[in-house]
Amino acid sequence: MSKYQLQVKEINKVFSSGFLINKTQFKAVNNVSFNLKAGEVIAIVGESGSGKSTTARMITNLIKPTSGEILFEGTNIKEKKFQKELPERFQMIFQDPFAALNPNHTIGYAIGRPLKLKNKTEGSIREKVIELLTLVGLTPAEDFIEKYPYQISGGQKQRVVIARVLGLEPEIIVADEPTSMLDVSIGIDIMNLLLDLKEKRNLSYILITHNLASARYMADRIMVMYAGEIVEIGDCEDVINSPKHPYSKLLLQSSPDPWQTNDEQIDFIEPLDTNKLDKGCKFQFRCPYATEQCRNSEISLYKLVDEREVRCNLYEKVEDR
Amino acid sequence: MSKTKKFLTTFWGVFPGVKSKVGLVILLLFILIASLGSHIAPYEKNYIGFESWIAPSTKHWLGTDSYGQDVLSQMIYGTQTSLLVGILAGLITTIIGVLVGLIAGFKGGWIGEGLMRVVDLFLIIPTLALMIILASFLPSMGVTNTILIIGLLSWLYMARSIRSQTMSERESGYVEAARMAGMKDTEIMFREIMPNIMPVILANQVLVTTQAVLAEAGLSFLGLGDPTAVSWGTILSLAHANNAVMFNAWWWILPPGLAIAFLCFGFILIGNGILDRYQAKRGNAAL
Amino acid sequence: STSSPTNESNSNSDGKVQFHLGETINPEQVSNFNPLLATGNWENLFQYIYEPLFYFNQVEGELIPIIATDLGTWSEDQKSFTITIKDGVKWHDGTEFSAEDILYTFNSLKENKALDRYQIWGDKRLSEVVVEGDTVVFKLNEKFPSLPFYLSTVDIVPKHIFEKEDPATFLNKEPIGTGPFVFKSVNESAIILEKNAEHYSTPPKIDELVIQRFNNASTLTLALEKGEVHASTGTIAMPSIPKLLENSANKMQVYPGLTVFSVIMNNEKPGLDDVAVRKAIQLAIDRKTLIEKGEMDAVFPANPGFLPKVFGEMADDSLFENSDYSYNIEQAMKTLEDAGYKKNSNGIYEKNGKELSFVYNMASNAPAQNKEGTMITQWLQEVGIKTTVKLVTWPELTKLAMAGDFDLLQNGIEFPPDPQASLEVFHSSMTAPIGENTTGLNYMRFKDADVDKWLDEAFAADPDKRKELYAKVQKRIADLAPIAVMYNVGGHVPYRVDKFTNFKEDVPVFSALSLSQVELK
Amino acid sequence: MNDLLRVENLNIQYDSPRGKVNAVKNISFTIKKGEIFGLVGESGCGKSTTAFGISRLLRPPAQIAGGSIILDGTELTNLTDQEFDKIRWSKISIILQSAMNNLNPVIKIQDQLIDAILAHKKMAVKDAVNHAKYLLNLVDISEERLNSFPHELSGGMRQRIVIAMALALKPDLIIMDEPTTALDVVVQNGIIKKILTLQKEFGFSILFITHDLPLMLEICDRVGVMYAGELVEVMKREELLQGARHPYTKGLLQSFPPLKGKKTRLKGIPGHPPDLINPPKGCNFHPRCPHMMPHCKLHEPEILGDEKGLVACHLYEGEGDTLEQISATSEGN
Amino acid sequence: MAFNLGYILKRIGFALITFYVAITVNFLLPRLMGGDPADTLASEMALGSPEVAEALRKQFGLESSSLFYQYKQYLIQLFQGNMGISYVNFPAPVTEVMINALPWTLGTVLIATILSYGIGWIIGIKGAWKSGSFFDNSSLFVSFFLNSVPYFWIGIIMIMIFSFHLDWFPLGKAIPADYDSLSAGEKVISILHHAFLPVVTMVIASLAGHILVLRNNLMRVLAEDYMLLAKAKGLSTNRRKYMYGARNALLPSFTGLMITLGHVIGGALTMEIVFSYPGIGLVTFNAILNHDFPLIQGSFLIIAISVIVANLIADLMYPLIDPRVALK
Ligand SMILES: Nc1ncnc2c1ncn2[C@@H]1O[C@H](COP(=O)(O)OP(=O)(O)OP(=O)(O)O)[C@@H](O)[C@H]1O
Ligand SMILES: Nc1ncnc2c1ncn2[C@@H]1O[C@H](COP(=O)(O)OP(=O)(O)OP(=O)(O)O)[C@@H](O)[C@H]1O
Ligand SMILES: [Mg+2]
Ligand SMILES: [Mg+2]
Repeated sequence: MSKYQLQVKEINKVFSSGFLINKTQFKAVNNVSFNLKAGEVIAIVGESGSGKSTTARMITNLIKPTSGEILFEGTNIKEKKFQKELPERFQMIFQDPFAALNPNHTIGYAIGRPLKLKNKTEGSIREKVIELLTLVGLTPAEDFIEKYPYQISGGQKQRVVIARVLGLEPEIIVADEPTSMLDVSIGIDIMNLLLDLKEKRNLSYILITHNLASARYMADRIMVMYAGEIVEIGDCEDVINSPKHPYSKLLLQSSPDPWQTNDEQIDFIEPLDTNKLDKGCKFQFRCPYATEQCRNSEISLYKLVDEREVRCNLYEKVEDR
Repeated sequence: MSKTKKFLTTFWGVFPGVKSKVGLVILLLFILIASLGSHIAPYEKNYIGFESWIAPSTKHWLGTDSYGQDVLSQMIYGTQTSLLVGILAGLITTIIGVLVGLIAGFKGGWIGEGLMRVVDLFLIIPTLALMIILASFLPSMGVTNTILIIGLLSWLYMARSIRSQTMSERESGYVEAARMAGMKDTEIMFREIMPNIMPVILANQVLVTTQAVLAEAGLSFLGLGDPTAVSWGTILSLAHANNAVMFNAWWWILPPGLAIAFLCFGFILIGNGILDRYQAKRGNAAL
Repeated sequence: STSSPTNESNSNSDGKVQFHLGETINPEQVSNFNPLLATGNWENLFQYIYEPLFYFNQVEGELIPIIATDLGTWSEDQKSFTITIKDGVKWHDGTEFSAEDILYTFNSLKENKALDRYQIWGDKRLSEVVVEGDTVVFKLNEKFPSLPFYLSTVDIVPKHIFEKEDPATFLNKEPIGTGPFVFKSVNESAIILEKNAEHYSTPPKIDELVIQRFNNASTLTLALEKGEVHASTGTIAMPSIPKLLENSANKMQVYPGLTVFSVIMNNEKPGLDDVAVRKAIQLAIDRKTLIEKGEMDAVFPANPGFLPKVFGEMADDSLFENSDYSYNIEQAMKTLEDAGYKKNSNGIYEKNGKELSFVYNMASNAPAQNKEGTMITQWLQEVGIKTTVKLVTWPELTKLAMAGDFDLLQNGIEFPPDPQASLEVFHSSMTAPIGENTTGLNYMRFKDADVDKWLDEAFAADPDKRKELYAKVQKRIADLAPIAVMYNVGGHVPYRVDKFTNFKEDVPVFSALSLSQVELK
Repeated sequence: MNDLLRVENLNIQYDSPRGKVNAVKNISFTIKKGEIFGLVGESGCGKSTTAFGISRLLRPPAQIAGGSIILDGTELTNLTDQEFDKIRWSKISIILQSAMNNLNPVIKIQDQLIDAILAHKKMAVKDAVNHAKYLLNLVDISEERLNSFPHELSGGMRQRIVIAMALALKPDLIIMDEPTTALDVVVQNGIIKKILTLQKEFGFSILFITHDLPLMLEICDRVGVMYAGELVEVMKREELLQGARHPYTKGLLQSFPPLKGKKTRLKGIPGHPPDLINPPKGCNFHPRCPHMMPHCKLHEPEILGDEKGLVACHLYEGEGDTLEQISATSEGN
Repeated sequence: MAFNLGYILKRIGFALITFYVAITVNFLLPRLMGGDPADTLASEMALGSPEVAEALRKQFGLESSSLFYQYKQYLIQLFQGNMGISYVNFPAPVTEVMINALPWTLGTVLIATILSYGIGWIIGIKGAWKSGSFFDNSSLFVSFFLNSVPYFWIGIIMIMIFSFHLDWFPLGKAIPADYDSLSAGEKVISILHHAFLPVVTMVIASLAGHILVLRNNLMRVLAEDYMLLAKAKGLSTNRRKYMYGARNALLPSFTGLMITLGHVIGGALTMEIVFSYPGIGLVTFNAILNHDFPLIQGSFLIIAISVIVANLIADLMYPLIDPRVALK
């Protein structure tokens, strides 16, 4: 057995749109590989459209990768027999708790229905629902069972979503910006809840966020994506304290930080109209360090130290060392 | 007892706002007339024994027509046919529209896109023209024919509207959550998505019913309906063919037109009321 | 009303006297001015421009010579028929008319079977047409006394124009005829004809004949009521007749015609193959009420023996008012009971466990027909015969009739202006088994050896003999009731006498013979 | 007196089917010339309503229920619509929430820019176009973009154009209602930098509304914190960085994980904001307040001010002056 | 704006496919229904003579052959503008009948559509701008009602009032009987005089749809932030209403326009019967009565083509109204 709970190997996703006449293809995710240990939290950060959600969806099998494989404890999740138990391995928490609950079903149904699909008997379902609601701090749980989503607040909805997800007893939870739609004070509640649950149940999280600070708050490791590629991956504190990839630097320097001024200020070039690139580094046009080499050759991930990789020519020599 | 009461309250609640309640009252009135039919009609169906062209009087509230039939009685029997055609054709349309719309919207991809292209194609061709050509080629089957033709040809617009709603619902978290929970596609479509777009479906159904009532009138007027089955359309068609204008027989011309108008008006009010609330809740356009 | 330039106009801007005649022809139909191809209503209109040898006057049931000087002469052996053409007949383009034109016309029918709708040519019919100067000789294969009637169905066309074209497809956009009116123009609303001042016998008194085209009878009736047209060729909305006649300016000419509306029974269908059942149906039809309610008394009751009054004394008068063949519910029920039928719990007669239940076909989109059908089915119900009404379009109705795919079928039967042809409807050679199209109009699938024999005998017989044989046939038909007749539709021609006068009322008022006489008051 | 905008006891209500919503209750604050004033608070606390109230953009169910708004000495609430139209854009301009919806999708950038100019100044179209070019230059966008339609530009560019538009008539006050929420942090950062540069150059005042407290603390001179329709605390940026006084503001600060420093568990603010139709008795915040005292349930705290700023909390009662006193002193300045 | 060839080609392609589908439907429908209507007609016209029937059948081009062969023939003939021969008006070609009828229908439908669109636009904008006002509510109410009324009924009422009783307009038809003897000016006046009631009927009947669509769209647009910003900019009411608001509302209603065009043509069919207006509707009606299948098919095709062409024109005009479309 592998030492990793989850291994993502070179997954790609190409979206094709249009119909016959104006067919276009778009590479949303490009050769993404990473591993996740049991009980670990990895944060994916990156600019909008960089493929974070797409990666998350491929991992949770909502969409199929164009190529590459995803192994759970060594088994490819594509395998038939694995498909059935998938809900019990991976679950996802979505950005928008307002949409994540069907307004037509009660909270009890929302949590209970997946349990039923998991073959629980009717009697135990209610108990289980109450247990779950209590677990996520919605007390008294009985009050909530009969409520409809519109009768509870956004934060409570997100808790219900988490309760539903937990009911399936997954081992890995992918959370796609779980707090971005919520008020900050409620968002931090949810993050705390997630952290607590992780301790209690030894869950692993893949957390997607825009916000470096939240990533740091939650995650052990951080993975920075740019234009469908991983540009930097490593220990959370390390990456935030000393980002290596120019994009990571830009990200850090753009994050509001009123208490501590960033020392290094680099002038990055504003994003241009989305150019289709077929060669070289995806960040080349915005990078102040870009060289001829960056424009022409493919850049691979270079390992800096253990578990710290970066996709930038500046660090090529480091690997040589 | 309380159960029926509860049902009634929920039923009443399905029709939000003054508009749709007024519409509901109109509709119920017509349904009442249709279901009482022979009990309230003063004379027998198709009875032709009276003087022709009698103006409204206490004996004949709506006068008689050129054949010496009591117009009021004919109107009451006509209500049955018109309602039947409208409601059944509307139902067929709705079932097809919802199925196609849901599947196209939910499955997306090739199936959805393909289905919708076909719908787009046929949407351009005027429905009435298609109905005419079908009705004239089909062997006569009476009212069934009319219902089938209208029902089978009117679902295009509805399918599109349902599809676009489904597509936006499909993107909703709850659908993905349902998938993640291991629900089957059919369950997601019918248990998760459908209840959410129910107002759109209802509103659409109400509107297609209106269209069906009008289409029946149009087809009957064109002579493609079933003249033995008394309907508002056939009454109008007869009034026109028999020169009611020349006889100043407004009592023969106005009632069927007004009945059609009021029934449809009622339906439109209901549909609009439902949509209003739906839009107020979602802030998007459903139709 | 002064708003429309045409309203109430009896003269146009140039002071020409215009007579407005209403007709229901579809706007698209004016694309064809070839009389040989004429179909439907359009037929009526050719008589103003074109002329036949004889005109069949439906009012009197007689032939009137038009191009022919008289009613022609038969040879000894009755196998050749000679007519002479009048002097001074001229085509509208000035070309001299000649017997060659007649020859050409009839030969066109011979060469184009599709044009010979009444089958003038054939084994038992015409074999050759020979022209000598002003005379035309029609030579027959066998005796065929009805020939003059058949000749009246053919308008003579100009050889010098038609011979350049295929007469079977020629649209003849600018018709040239010999008639009292000359084609002037046509548009979506009207066909305008001018008077042919040089007409050899009946130069019209009015300057222009404006044939206004109406899409439907009801608009035409409205126009009549408003005085926008001065007469109609016939089609008007029946229910409007009483209203129309309230105005003393309006008059109505009614005459029997060549169409018999009936409930056609399929004599081969189980149940209907029993004469008792057919008789019961015949007795269940109240022709008087039907005519009063459905047709506003503007038609004639039909002869239970089928031959319409048009044919004068040939039609057996005694049958018309005979109570044996008239509405009598009790009698109808008795007939059935005598034949062993019993009423079942639903009040329907049955025998051997079989209910008398029939499909009743009628045309959709025919308000009056539908009303009448409703009446008839109600009467049948009263008697104890169940019917299921099925509505089909007119053409489909004909199709069902021809194929025998019906039980009861309400429709008109129209035949050539010849008593022989009219009765031959019942000849067994005119029918075919169910499933095959009939060769003639015997949709009833009626077969009676006597009737066949009498008709064959009458084919070549002299008038007196014919009358006798026809009486036999009619009686047999009335007795065996292969068909339940309703009424004869000929003409119900409304016309206004407030502006124009001198209508000729012993012919159809709208006919060329009448309209060429009409003059402004 | 260097107060540009003075809002006093502003009340705004919405009529809703369930009853009146007091979306803004007795709010008073001032914005000095050249100052960036921030309004922060949870969703639904009335920030946008305040902004719309000041710029008179409230739509029917909403109405000003009292209070005064004084811009540069002019009382705005008394002006007729025509008079106010003159002030629009020339004195107060506004930037709304997301870049996507600020620009009309079917009108060229150029026309949308010169529209604002021509509506207020008699000027040849050519001059207006020139001015538009100048404005685009200010926000680092090339002039060719004048002929573009909004959909042809990226979100960041659009937002810059909106900023350029807001500057068109050199207003004294620009209201920015969450101008960067829908944007990526990197783009947001660029926009904020631009705003700051332009503000330095032209010296206009900004009423900046956002959820994002750290962002606000980076750019605003003074920050007002709203809770459930009320202004609960106003503080200078430097003071706030040292720590807030009002328990709600403290809670807010506790809700943002820091980028640097020790990782500790943050507490956030438990519970959720009250229903504005039936607000709790006493202090609005008391159900969520960790320092709740018995009389907080009964009495509404008054907003009091001292050298650090204003705060409305029973904990600080007696420490500061009432508003009247403050305005009296500031008048004296 | 960028002239987008791809977009244009796509739209034309779509129109062509639609056209192809329409003609194929037209070919298949009667054949799928079974039976040979021409057969009946031939037999009927032949008055029972099989020889005559055979001769007629030949003329109708009904010699039996494979479906595919028929389809090929059908397509070839169609390309030559040959839609077959009308049975009833035998031997007049369907094309000729159609060409005579089309201008009347197109003329009235187009005028009516433009008028009702324009009027609907004005009322819709006015209603949406002052939504909830008396004007808005009453226009909504009337619209709902008008939407519920069959065209032909309005037509009958019109005739009853304005032609029969008041005698202001003719009872029907498109031109007076003595049209050919009129001067050019009189001709125009008489055409307008005859078309007035039909057009007004169509306008009344189709008005409601436009009002509702425009009002809804505009309401949606009015809720957009850019409308608020336009107000904040101090723009004049008219500029906001028309330049900023109505223009945005136009596009979706433009789509609606095309859909209603289909409805209007459908309505025109019944309306023409009431007014005896010699357009496609009347031809179709008569064709139905007489089971003149080639003619029914021809009119279906003509209607379909008209709507397809109108749609194409609208599609091609889209980018002028909404620049976003061209890029999609
Ligand atoms: N179903 C789809 N079809 C086509 N393109 C898609 C689809 N889903 C995503 N994309 C495209 O793929 C790219 C990556 O999308 P993704 O949602 O993964 O980005 P993201 O990093 O999650 O962005 P955000 O931070 O805005 O959520 C985007 O450019 C998006 O437009
Ligand atoms: N049309 C309306 N009818 C009734 N209440 C309304 C209406 N619009 C807004 N409100 C209420 O007014 C309050 C203030 O809304 P406002 O938009 O000012 O909040 P906000 O602080 O800007 O919130 P956000 O951060 O979400 O933009 C909210 O509680 C909201 O529920
Ligand atoms: Mg995402
Ligand atoms: Mg806001």
